[in-house]
Amino acid sequence: VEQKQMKDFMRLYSNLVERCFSDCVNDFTSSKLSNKELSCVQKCSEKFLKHSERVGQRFQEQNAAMAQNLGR
Amino acid sequence: VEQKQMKDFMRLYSNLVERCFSDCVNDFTSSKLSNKELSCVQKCSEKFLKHSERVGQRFQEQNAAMAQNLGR
Amino acid sequence: VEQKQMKDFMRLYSNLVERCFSDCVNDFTSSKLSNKELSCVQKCSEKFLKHSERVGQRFQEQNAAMAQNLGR
Amino acid sequence: MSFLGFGGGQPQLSSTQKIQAAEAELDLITDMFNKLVDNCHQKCINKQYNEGGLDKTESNCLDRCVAKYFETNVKVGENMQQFGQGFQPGRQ
Amino acid sequence: MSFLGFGGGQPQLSSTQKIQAAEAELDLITDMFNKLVDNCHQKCINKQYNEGGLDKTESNCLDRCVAKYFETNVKVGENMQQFGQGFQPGRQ
Amino acid sequence: MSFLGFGGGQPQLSSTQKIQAAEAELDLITDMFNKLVDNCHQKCINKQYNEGGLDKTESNCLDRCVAKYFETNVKVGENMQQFGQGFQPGRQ
Repeated sequence: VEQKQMKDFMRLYSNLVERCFSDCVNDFTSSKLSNKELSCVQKCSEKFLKHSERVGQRFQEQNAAMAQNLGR
Repeated sequence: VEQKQMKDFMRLYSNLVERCFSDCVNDFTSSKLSNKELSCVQKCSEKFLKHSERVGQRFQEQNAAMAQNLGR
Repeated sequence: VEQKQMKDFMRLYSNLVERCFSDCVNDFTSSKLSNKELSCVQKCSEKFLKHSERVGQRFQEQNAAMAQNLGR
Repeated sequence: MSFLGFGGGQPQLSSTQKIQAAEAELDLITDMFNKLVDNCHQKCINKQYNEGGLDKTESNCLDRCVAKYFETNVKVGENMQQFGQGFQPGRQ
Repeated sequence: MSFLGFGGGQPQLSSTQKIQAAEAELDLITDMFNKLVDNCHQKCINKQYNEGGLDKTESNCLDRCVAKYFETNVKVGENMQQFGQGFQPGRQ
Repeated sequence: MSFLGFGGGQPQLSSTQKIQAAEAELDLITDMFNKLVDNCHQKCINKQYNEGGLDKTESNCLDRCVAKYFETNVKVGENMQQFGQGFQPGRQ
């Protein structure tokens, strides 16, 4: 289970990098992130973590409600 | 092999939910599916299953033809 | 490790087929690839391999530089 | 461990089979959760990233998105049972 | 078990290696099938979902889509053999 | 084996745990490499495929794309450490 958590964390991390790179970085005339890109990456990753957290909470609630409906 | 079939089935199921949700559900002013969305989800899932079945048949035919060409 | 290389190779292969099919094949009035599609598939796969090679080289350089910065 | 209501008709599984079924179900739940995160991000999150927090519109959208994803999940399961009796996706 | 024509130049694999190669090939076929389903859905299926069945246009498109996917698969394999002698994708 | 700078605060792992951590890290690197290939292809490669080689614009774009991906990777790691103390993505 601990190993699974590790894997889940790494998957979250890797998805986060991909998403924020994809959404924020579009100028390839330089090999350094611009200030605008840096700021975007920072907000994007903060928002994505809050997003995952909220979706996770709702997911657990729905899952619990569904389990109760099934009468277990 | 049985376990593999189980996994394949679950992957099909999960892909089906994702596809039909993505294609049919776009109104988030309510937390219940509208009648229009429900109807779309139903047709989408029926169509996706028929789609997978047909692609699977053709896949097997092509696979068999290719095996024959390779002379085995 | 050998098995991992095999898997990596197969993943590369499968991604390559998907990408070049997706980018090059869009006419389904025939069941044979047209000359234009064939030429596109060929250039697409050549370009993708060169692309992967270059990205791989830069990846290793960056990885090595990062390792050095971490002082190991 | 009966997230999808599976398992009801399988009274005599060995314990190894039960563990495998539970593992398969956990994988499915993880897979579904990851797809949920992706889909609701795509449908609800403003990609301008002017701020790092979730605003009211985004938060409400996310809550409804999760609820609708679950409802879709249930509906698809019902459709598959009706439609898919003996269905084979055609894999080898 | 020679879906892609591999294996011809490897006369002396141990049985463990043969099983691993067969498993890797089965994974590849599964992966390819799933990508085929996705790609042909994207190229052939009308996303309006006015009906649950496949119409004539969709069915014909799917048959040709599968055929062209296989042909692409063969061509890419040939190109990789020609081009990629000794090619390394640069992974660690 | 400390690609992301992890591991510094874990002085007493058993050797089994070390191997598992190393495997998890290798999987992450492979995953990241594959995403890098996809993302930079999407951002830099001309999809007309008029020629099989990489032209100057594409090559330069790829080099910068990899550099910026690494920098993004480092920044996200820093943000996660600052922001995410005790953060749980909410999975079961």
